[in-house]
Amino acid sequence: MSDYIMSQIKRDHLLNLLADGRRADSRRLDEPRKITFETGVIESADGSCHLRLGDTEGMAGIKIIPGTPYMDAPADGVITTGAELIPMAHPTFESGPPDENAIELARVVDRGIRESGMIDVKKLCIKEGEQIWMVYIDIYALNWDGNLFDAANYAAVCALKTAMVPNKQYGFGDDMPLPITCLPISVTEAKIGNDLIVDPNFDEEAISSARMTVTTDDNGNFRAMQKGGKGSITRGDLSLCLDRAVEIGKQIRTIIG
Amino acid sequence: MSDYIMSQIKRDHLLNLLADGRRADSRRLDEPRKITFETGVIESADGSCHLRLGDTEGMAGIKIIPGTPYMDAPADGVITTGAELIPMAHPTFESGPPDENAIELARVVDRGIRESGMIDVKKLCIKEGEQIWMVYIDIYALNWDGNLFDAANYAAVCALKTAMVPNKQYGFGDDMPLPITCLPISVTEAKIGNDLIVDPNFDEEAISSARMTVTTDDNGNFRAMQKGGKGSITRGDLSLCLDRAVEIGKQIRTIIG
Amino acid sequence: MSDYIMSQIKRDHLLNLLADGRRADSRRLDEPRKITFETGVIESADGSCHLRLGDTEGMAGIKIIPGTPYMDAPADGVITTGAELIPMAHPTFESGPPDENAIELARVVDRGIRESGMIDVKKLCIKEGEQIWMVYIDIYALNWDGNLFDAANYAAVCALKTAMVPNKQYGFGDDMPLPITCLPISVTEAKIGNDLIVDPNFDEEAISSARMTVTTDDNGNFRAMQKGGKGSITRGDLSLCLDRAVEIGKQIRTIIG
Amino acid sequence: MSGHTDMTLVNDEGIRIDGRRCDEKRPIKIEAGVLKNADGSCYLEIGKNKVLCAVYGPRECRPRHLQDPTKAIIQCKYNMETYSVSDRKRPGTDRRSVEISKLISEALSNVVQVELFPRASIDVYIEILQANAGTRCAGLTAASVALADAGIPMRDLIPAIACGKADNHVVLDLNKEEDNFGQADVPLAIVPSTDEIVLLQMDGNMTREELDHGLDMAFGAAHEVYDMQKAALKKRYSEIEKKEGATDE
Amino acid sequence: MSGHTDMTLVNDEGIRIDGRRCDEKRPIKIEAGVLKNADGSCYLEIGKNKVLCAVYGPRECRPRHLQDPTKAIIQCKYNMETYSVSDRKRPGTDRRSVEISKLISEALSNVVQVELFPRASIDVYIEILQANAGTRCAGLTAASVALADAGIPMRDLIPAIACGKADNHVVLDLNKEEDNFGQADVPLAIVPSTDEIVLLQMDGNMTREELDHGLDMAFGAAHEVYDMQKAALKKRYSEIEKKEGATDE
Amino acid sequence: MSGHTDMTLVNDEGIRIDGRRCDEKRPIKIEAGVLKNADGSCYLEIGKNKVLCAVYGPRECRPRHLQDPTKAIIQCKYNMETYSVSDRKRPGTDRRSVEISKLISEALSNVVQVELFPRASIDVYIEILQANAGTRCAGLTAASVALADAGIPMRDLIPAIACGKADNHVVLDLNKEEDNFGQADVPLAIVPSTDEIVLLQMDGNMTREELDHGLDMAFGAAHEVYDMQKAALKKRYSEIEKKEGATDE
Repeated sequence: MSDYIMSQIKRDHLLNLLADGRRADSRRLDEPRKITFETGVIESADGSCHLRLGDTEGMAGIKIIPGTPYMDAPADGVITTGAELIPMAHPTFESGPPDENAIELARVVDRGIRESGMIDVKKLCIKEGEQIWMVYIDIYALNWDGNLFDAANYAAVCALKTAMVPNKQYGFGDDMPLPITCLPISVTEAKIGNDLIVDPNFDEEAISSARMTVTTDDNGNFRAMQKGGKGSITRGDLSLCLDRAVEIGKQIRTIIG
Repeated sequence: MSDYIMSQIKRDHLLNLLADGRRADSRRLDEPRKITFETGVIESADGSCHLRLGDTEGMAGIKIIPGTPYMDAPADGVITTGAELIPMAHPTFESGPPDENAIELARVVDRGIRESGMIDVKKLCIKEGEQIWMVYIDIYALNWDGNLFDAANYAAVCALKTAMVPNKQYGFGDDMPLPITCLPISVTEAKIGNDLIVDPNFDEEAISSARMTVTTDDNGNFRAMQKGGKGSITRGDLSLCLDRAVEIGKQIRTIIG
Repeated sequence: MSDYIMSQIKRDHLLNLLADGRRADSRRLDEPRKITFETGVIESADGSCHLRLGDTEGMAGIKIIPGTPYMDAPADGVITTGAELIPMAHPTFESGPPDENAIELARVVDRGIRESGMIDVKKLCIKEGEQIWMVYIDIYALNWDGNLFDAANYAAVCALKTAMVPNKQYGFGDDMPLPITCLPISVTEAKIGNDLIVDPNFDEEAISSARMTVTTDDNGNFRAMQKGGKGSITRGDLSLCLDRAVEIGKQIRTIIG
Repeated sequence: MSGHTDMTLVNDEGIRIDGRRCDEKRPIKIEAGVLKNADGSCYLEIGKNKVLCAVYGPRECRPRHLQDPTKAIIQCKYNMETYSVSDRKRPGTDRRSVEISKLISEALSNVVQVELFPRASIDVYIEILQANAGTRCAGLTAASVALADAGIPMRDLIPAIACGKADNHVVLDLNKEEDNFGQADVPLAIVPSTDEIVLLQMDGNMTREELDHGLDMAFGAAHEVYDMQKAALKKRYSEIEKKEGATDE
Repeated sequence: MSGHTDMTLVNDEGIRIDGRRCDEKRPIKIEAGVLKNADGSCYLEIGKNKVLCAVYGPRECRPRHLQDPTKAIIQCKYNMETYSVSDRKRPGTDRRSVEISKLISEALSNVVQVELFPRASIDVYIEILQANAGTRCAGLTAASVALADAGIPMRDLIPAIACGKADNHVVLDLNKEEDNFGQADVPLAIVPSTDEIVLLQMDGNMTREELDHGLDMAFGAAHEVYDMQKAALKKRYSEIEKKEGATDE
Repeated sequence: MSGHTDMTLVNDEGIRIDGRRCDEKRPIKIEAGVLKNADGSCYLEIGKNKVLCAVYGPRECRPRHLQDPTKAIIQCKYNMETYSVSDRKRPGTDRRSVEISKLISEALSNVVQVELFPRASIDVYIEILQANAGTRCAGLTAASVALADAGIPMRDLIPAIACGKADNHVVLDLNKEEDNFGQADVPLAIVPSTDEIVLLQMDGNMTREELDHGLDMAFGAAHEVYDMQKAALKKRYSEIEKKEGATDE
């Protein structure tokens, strides 16, 4: 039986379930998959987290290194976020420099962290105008079963939350935790037909028309959003996404917080 | 009717006209197309010019930025010229880093400007051995209807002529005009059969065997030349090109000077 | 006659010869080809050697330039080795950045030179923590007839042996020879069937299953090794390679030393 | 989006640095059909932004492995010219422009009738000549005009405009100072006939009320931009008719 | 491999910095079948090294010009994650990883029955999560387990381990300090059933006696690693059986 | 081409730094057939320039989209070795070498009978071993000898040489000091049988009289270089004949 026919059958099956308000893995429409994670798994990193969101699996590692500040912010630390969709994680991922999907992923995670003020960059000054801490967040997809946006966000947040600034290594005194002010949590939904489902897996993403990611802070304020995909969402869809992002964000925060 | 037959018919038509000393747009063989231009169109640039040479259209923008001098010329400003044949300008242009055509274009324009001494680089010193002004000339083809060499030269010259050194932005006092000593003007001819025609358009370039660009200064001295194309020119052809470059250069200088 | 049939015939011929302990160019199994070389051929280089190993031909050039030391070795000179398999040298070589074969070649030559301590990097300090000499070894294959590993090693060693540190050019006093402590000499063998042959030419390499390069110093100690190719060697094979590397290394050293 | 500055972005009278009220967009100028070679083109100014867009296609899709046997693909390249920003931008693609190109391609896929041109590519080139906050909205607004100018079948145009927050005021269509030192930026693009959202991003800090208020303003403004898009196309068509009429005589 | 340090790498009792004897390898942990999508996978720790390997294939070989009409090609990508080393590694391929990828591909070609899959590619991805000397041996050891886990026909597994020299002692399985400041490093990989050598490198300074002694230790240790590879696969197969048994009920 | 220096480039007797008169070219050495694998090759010295050129082809043109169904294309790669100049040159292609490669390819297209080999590529590799002003002329001069050595049908050879201006004297064949500190450089390449110009560039400052004078000298010198090209090929052919004769015995 051809791949094409297989995918049509799977598609019809999922759509039939959704018509009854059900999902193939028996989740509710607004129910994320199980999150399991372990921090501090990489000793050579200043912070790290290995995270599973259902069968989606990724690793985030933090490196904190002295560097030169930007001219227009001489006392602020610098955050850099990278994401790699390495070919290990899925048969369709290819070797080489990050493609547009990896770049979008990294930039959405970056904005959530940066715009929420999660890291207090003012406290990452070593010597004003001369030396600041550069925080590198590197995320690797290890197994892709949908919704890398949330998996990457959670892994990065957990890695940062447990990261230590390596003062000692550079002779600046004792190590200290990275100055964290809040936990930005993203909630991603997929639009399939007229439904919005939280935390889509690979099969669900494959038949969805649009993706909506909303990142909130500890107060339930909105810090970052990104609509993706070749389809559209309505203003009503957006409203639902905003509501759910606040509510589910709170749940996630109790898990990884 | 196939593209190939169309192009053969067009070719024969143009060759027939030339046999009578005429061109498809009724220009004389030594007559450039109409030049229209506007300078100062880009406020974010330190100098700019939007220029049309017939239907060939381009933009030149100048950025002047403090930088470090070269070791062997510690008091001289630095000139850098780039040209991009962006896919907007013609269906055959492709995205990506400059190809050999864009590189040749940039280098020929650059040599005209550099070798004529148009910009007095000695006056672009901020602090000898430490800081000088770097003049970036960036040229974008917006619509290609032949003879980008001259269009790019004229646009760059007009943009430079009206550029201001941004002293104020960097706390060095008042802005001043870029120190200009002369206007290097290139005149490009195409060889078709045994004829040389000035300022070839796209159709004329397509059937030409060689290209000859000659750049003169205000005194009618020769400052840069470049023969291009897979064909040859005779010494007599060259002589005609040199004569015309002086004469037409003068005309152009009255238009853009 | 097709290339494939030709190569099968050549293959059978070589295997038949080897069965009798002979080679197509009548060398013994442990006999390297004739080495001829000329040093100091490139005046613009600080050291150079044009070398032929049979019909394999290459050029090594040395550039010695002041640079900044690594943080963890503030008084040590720095060695950098590059190799280019330029398309001039063989119809199968392609333009572009070094591929995996060129990279392996450069790294094996580099390890022989670096790990033998051939260059006393401690004597390449200009001012501790600030400025040291950087020694660039660049090797170009000009004609490939097999065994580039040894040809590159010999050319690099000869170029280094005759290189001068250009003190005068930088105002540091008189030029001095590069501080050389020993001559690391590699001997490469190819495994064909159950035989090991020294210094394989192109045809021999083409039918070999594995390659073994062993580099010794003046004392006959082992300083670098590299097994290559998709086949294997036995511990007995290795023993023979080690013996021969010492013995033939001595012979080579009398030729180029 | 630092949120910190000594500058007063919105004064006590609710007037912004450039003299606008909070719900006022910048002056907009749209011209269709400005380039000779391109199949369709558009020049657009909004405030100090200057954007040029060219469309080629439907044409053969290369490289071939990108072809979709069921429909055309839309390939957008958003590019900033080196002199379009205060510091010289290095030529070539960066991560930001890759992301914007992807989002604009996806947004346009909502309205272009791609199913009419299997295996083809529709190529959209956006050049930012001068940037002053809001270039992705400006580029997308220009792109749908250029597509229409190219005669490519579309079910609607796409107007785009941002809302955001500065000095604790919800504002429409952020300028450069508000983008640099304000508190939130929310680019939005819609399909006016259905009010579907086809591009939406946000960064900064907004409450639900602020966001709803901002989006209300942006939806309204997008419909105004839509009218200007249609006017530009109408002007273009009447010019073409005039020319063709003239040729007939 | 500087050979110079004030550190005592091996003390008077013949005990190394990490408490090991000279002929002792670091603790090893091997787990097969750890990734869902990959056709085969393996997680391996040796000392502080942490390595993940995934295998995809046999599958279509792209780009096509790399296809071999007579057999499968093995394409290995060895990659260090940015945070796997003390200084942050720049993302992307460097010369060292190109060389290691080539050597591991060649070594694996000795045991995989590539002639069964003409024109195909067997892709081996090795990610170094944490590096502490010996990652190429760790990666190759994990790779042959992952290949077996993928069900790819092989004539044997390949265990790999290094010997070397530090403080004038011949030592087995160098740690990071010994790799940085020791006198020699000799990574070795063998086919245990025949004791063929499929990967061998050396840098440093060793006499013939030292080298022979080191290789004796490394051959012995490789056979021990081999037993652990087989145990990991046995555990994996029994888990699969258990699952399938459970499904049958 | 700074035009400014304290150095005296041409003294009162009209003698140049390297002892030449103004109308004198540097010593030239040309040797054909120096490389074994290449289909044709040439080694050339002019003054302190040392240039090696190899030709492969006509052979299959790759990548295929570059093929011309009506004729062969000539692909030239001009490359400076890292140690060929006083500062170490970074390996790899730069803008200057791209331009020179293009101009040499175009010049050679004038004389090679490309129409005999549709779809093929004729590949010309020029390596600058040592550079001392005039490498593009040296490379092109060597290239046409290497093409002839490869037996590729040509309607003529191409000799190339520069004229220019230094210390207000019109000079032939500029050396490095004259190139760096002189007033003009005019590389020229011609087809001797017809005196057609196939490569011509100029930068600096020359009047019409100076330029005409310089070109007169360069045309004359090019014909002398042409004789040396022919002599090198004659020598090569006689060597081949000798060898073949020897084999016949």
